[in-house]
Amino acid sequence: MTQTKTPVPALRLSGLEKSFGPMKIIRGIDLDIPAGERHAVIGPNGAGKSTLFHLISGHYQPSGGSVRLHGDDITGIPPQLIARRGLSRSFQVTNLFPQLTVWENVRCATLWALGHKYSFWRNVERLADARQRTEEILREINLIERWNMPAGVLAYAEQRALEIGLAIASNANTLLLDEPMAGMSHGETEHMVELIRKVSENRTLLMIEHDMGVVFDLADRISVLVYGEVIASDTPERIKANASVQQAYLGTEVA
Amino acid sequence: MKKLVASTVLALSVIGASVVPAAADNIKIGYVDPLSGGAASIGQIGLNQLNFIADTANKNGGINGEQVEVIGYDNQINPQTSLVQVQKAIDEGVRIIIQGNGSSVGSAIEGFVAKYNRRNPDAHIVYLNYGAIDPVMTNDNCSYWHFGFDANTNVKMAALTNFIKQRAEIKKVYLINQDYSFGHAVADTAVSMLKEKRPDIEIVGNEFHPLVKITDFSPYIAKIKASGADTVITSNWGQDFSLLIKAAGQSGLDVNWYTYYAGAAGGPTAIKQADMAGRVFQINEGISNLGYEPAENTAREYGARYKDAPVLFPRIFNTTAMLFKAIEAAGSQDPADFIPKLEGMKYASFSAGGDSFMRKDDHQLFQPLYISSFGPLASDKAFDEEHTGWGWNKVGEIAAKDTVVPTTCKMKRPG
Amino acid sequence: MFEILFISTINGVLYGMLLFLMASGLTVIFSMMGVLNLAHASFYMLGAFFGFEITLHMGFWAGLVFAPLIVAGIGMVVERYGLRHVHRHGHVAELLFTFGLTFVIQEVVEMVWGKLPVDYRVPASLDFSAFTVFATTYPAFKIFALLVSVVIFLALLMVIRRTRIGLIVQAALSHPDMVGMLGHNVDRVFMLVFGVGVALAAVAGVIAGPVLVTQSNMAGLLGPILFVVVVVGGLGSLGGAFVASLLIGLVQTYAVAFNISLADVFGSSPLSGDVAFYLDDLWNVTVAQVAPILPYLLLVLILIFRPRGLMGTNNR
Amino acid sequence: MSQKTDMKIPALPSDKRSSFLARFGIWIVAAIVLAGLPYVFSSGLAVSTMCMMGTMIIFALSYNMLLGQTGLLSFGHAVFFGLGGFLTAWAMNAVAGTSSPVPLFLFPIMGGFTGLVFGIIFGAVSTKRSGTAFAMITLGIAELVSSSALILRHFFGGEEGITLDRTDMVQVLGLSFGPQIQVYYLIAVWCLISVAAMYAITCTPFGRICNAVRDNPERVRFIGYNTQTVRFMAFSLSGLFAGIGGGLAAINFEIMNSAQMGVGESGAVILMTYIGGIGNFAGPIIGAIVVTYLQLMLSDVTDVWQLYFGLLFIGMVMYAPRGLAGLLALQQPLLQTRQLHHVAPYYILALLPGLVAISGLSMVIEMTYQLAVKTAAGPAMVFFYIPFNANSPLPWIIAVILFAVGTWLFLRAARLAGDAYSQALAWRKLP
Repeated sequence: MTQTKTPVPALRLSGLEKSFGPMKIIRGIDLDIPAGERHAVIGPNGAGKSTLFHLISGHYQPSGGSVRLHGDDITGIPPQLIARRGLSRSFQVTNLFPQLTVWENVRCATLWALGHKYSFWRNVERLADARQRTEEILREINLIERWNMPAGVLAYAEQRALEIGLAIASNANTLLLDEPMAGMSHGETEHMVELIRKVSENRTLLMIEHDMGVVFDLADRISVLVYGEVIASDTPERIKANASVQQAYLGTEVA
Repeated sequence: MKKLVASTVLALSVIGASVVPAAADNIKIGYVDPLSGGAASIGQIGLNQLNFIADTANKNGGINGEQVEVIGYDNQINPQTSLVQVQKAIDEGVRIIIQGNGSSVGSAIEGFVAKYNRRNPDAHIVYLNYGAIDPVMTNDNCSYWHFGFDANTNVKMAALTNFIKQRAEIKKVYLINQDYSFGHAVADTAVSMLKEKRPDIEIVGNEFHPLVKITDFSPYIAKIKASGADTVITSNWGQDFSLLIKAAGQSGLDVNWYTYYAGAAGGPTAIKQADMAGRVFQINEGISNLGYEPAENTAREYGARYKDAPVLFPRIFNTTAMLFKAIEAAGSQDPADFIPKLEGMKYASFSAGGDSFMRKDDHQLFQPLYISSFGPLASDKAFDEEHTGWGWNKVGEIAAKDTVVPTTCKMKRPG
Repeated sequence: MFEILFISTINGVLYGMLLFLMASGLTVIFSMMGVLNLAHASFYMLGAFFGFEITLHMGFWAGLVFAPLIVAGIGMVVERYGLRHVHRHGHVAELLFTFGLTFVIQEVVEMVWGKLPVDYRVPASLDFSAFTVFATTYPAFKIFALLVSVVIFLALLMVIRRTRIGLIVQAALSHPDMVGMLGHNVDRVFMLVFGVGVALAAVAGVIAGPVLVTQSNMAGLLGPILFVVVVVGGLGSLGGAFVASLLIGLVQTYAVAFNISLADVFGSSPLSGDVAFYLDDLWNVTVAQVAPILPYLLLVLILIFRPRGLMGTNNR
Repeated sequence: MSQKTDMKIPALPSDKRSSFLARFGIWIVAAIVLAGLPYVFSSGLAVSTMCMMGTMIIFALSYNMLLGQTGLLSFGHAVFFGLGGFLTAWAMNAVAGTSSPVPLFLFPIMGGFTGLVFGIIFGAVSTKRSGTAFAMITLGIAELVSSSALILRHFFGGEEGITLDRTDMVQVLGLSFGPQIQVYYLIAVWCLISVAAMYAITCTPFGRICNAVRDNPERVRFIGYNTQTVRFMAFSLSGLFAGIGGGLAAINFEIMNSAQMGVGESGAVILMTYIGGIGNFAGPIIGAIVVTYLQLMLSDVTDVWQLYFGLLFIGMVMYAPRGLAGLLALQQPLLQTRQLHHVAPYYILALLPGLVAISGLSMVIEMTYQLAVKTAAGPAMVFFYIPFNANSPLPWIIAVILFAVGTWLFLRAARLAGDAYSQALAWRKLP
């Protein structure tokens, strides 16, 4: 995945809308994320950040507008087709395969991209590429020691790391991380920031995060989502300085 | 887990016990019928009667001086389980298998026994069928090692239509049967035999309904009523019979019912609840109130011993009596020896001593059949059914010779 | 023709309402607890037998009151010491638990009341014919069953619309997670809901017992028709179950009235040779013959084309 | 790939071919055991029973492809077993007597093919949904198929079913398949092949994705898989193996009957699979053996065996949701670290009062049964070779005491055993 700067953005949202009954949760979002950018979405609770992720990743059907991945329209197609096109995501609430081991969790996530698909004639233990990739990822997310534990019994921070592992296992070029730091202690957060920095090299990253320190540390650009609308989208410095953002969301929190 | 260990130990101990050979020359009868689950009430009655018969025989010195031993095998009314149970019986030295509930089970056993005897020329297993009445068993699928002691569907229908022939008041007949092979066999023979014997009778309906799936029979009753029928013929049994009769009672349907199984468990209760005295008839090989002294004595003795379920199946008594007679005549309890004696045997039936004979061509027993109606009993009749206070009253009798129907059996005899 | 249609409609409504009577408790339990109680018919059977036993000693009306109470007690014990324990193993375990319960209840009933049908009669006070249409009489007891069914439907609607428990039920329907936020009370509510659900089954048993056959295999013979009702209506929807009961009652009753087969419509079978020999049975089968199977066809079709059922709100 | 290996990391899985013995050892042992069994259990009944167990093992394992591996609860699995059996029977009857050179041992393929075809047809319909809705669709399909079986009398042979004669096939190697023992070996070979094939499938990418679908179907979609396709494939493949089982059953019993695809049979396979243990590949094998054995033998011991059966099943659901295999698997870490002997005495300690409690309970059950159902036989009865009178209060008091004391002691002993177990595990973790 060499990142040649092309004019086509990795992700382009145009006029994206979502309503549940009479409630408009997402009200027309236009956003371009160039390939290779680390982009953070911030906003108060209930602003529609997770809903936005669900729309992009195919979990929800948009009520209007479109989503383009590297120029291809992926609006409303099922999640597995989006995943196969190289967009991968993690979840706000830990969402793993609890009875499978850490190793199996990651390996399952590698299989499609490696072309093994629904194969029921090859021994999975003897797929050298899957084994190799799984090991790489487990070393990358620092869970290699835990490889034979069921995912359900891991510590919380380890499960969060495994979430990231599942997201990157398919070697996706576009990564959506939904609050990767949620519920973590300070020390754990630092590890996670390093991990995210590492895995987002050579990838386009879109993340939701509440921890402003993390956001300003990691993100190339930040979008502020308030009541289903992007009120600002800019570099961290400019966002900090943006008066309407300060007023609408950041208030006095920003030091 | 613990429970499992316990039951395994129990079960193992039973197998261990069965290895110990019992007295070698006992006449062992393997009774393969449902002894657990919903159908067990019927299966248990059969076992009770066999035990009663064996005890009586043993008290009188046994058969040829040998004791009769009855062993029950629970087939859960499942054909495949039945075959394993028959195998179990054979392992335990049983050579006489008695079964009577369900033609599916009966056919399975008939086929199994025939193949077993062919493949094991030294083994001679005989299957005495006292109640599976699919005509196939003594026609296309007949076997040298099988004997049918109950009148099969065709025989019963021949008798029933001979009775109907004399009843001028029957003009419009409605057929309602369960939608499976047995129900169709009954309906088909009814249509053809009525056409032959009473061409003036109009068949105003020939209905089939799925087996034990109906909760509410009122739509069917509405149809019968709309057809203007005066008589209904049905081979329904169990819940399908009870619900049908109760629905008819509730909507005030005014017809006579000719049935195969009104006398089976639950039937009398339903007829009483529907308050249909004298409207429901059944055809079978005998009822309790025929006034035949030997049968009534046996019934009384039996009823005293099994107070809770004093139901008597004359066909079981016919089966064992003919079996014992054949064993005595042959002087051997080896089926290969006594089967020739059973073939063509003449016999006075249990219910009223009427002439019966076992046809050699297909091993089908022909015996007097009785039409009886259910209702309040005359004062001299003693036997009521299911504590209803009502009982079966004879309204007609068809001699064995008037029940004979042709057979398609091409019996393959050994040797 | 009009006569048979008219009678069929009455029969269909009566049968449909009997179905609703049997299925209402099932839908209550599912809507609140998310458990499809496979042993529902077994509790219905328990209701019939307790009804029979109490009727023998204290009369039918006492049976109608006490039998459901006893069954409710049994149900609550089952919930408290069984189902709740299994809950943490997930829905499959819950389904299997109730599946196992059907065996145990059937065997216990057999041990206590035997395997033969018991003589459970319509009470004398209701043993007369209510009206006669086209020379067909309709017993008062069936009209009574219909009334009870309607009363239960209205009462349940009221409870769901107007009371706190009803609110929880509704909340559970649209936001299953929210129920957990209601705190420790949920356990007791679950127990109560299960008790009420099986008590409704018992009411159906007390009333249906005299009309149908009260026997130890009546639960098994009733078959999965109750699941068809609640699934077709929309899992957890009371109104849906009501509509589905009527629909199934009417469909089945009308179907019986027609003796039309494919052969009647399209002429003799287009097939020939061996295939025809085996498949002609299907070609010649009449609508009336398959009437009781139609609900299952309806079930499969509904789940494929309208998975949330006629009036269901979600499709878990 | 030669990183510095950390001492703390348990040896990583390798993609190298393991040694011949490691790969095939267990199968060779299984084959030897299967070959030798008839010499140990040689009675006709034992051989018949083992034949039935063999078909049930295939059936239960195929069911576990749905329930245990993919998390799909089906109430209609016997449909494939039955249809496979019927088509096998028809194929054999078509070939019988002709000079067609198809030997008997190839006919289960017909069953498997039928199962696969109907798995594909019904799977396309039912696997659109999951969870309770899926369970209900399978229930509906099962009802439809078993009802059609009664309507299509010519094909399904009505009540008596379709009979066949396995000895009518062309004979290869002088095998007539008349004697049951030859059928045993036929079933054993097919059983071994099917079990190995089903095991192999669990070790493929597809098999692992099935597990993922079971654990968290929503998540699977975000790693690129269509859950519906996974369910559909699992359903079709399990139909294939159920069909093989059905074909073998047809050959074994030489009769196929529509009861074989009814609700009862579907329920039995659920019992087998669950009691054996759905979380473990070997679970359904154990379940099929144990349940078949109990079904055939328990009815000799007690007339109310179904009650014991139901109680056993409920007990398993409540206290051992991983089944018998799960209980055995719990002992594995102890066995590995040679700690079992520390815990085993506690098991025995718990077992004894457990048995006492059970005998108390079953005494109550049997006495109730004697008084309620077997009234004809009078109150005199025999329990565990001890004759007594069920009318007198003494045996009732004894039974209740046995049950109460046994339960109380069992619960205490079980707690001790639990403590001992965790202690033994803890020792293992110490360096």
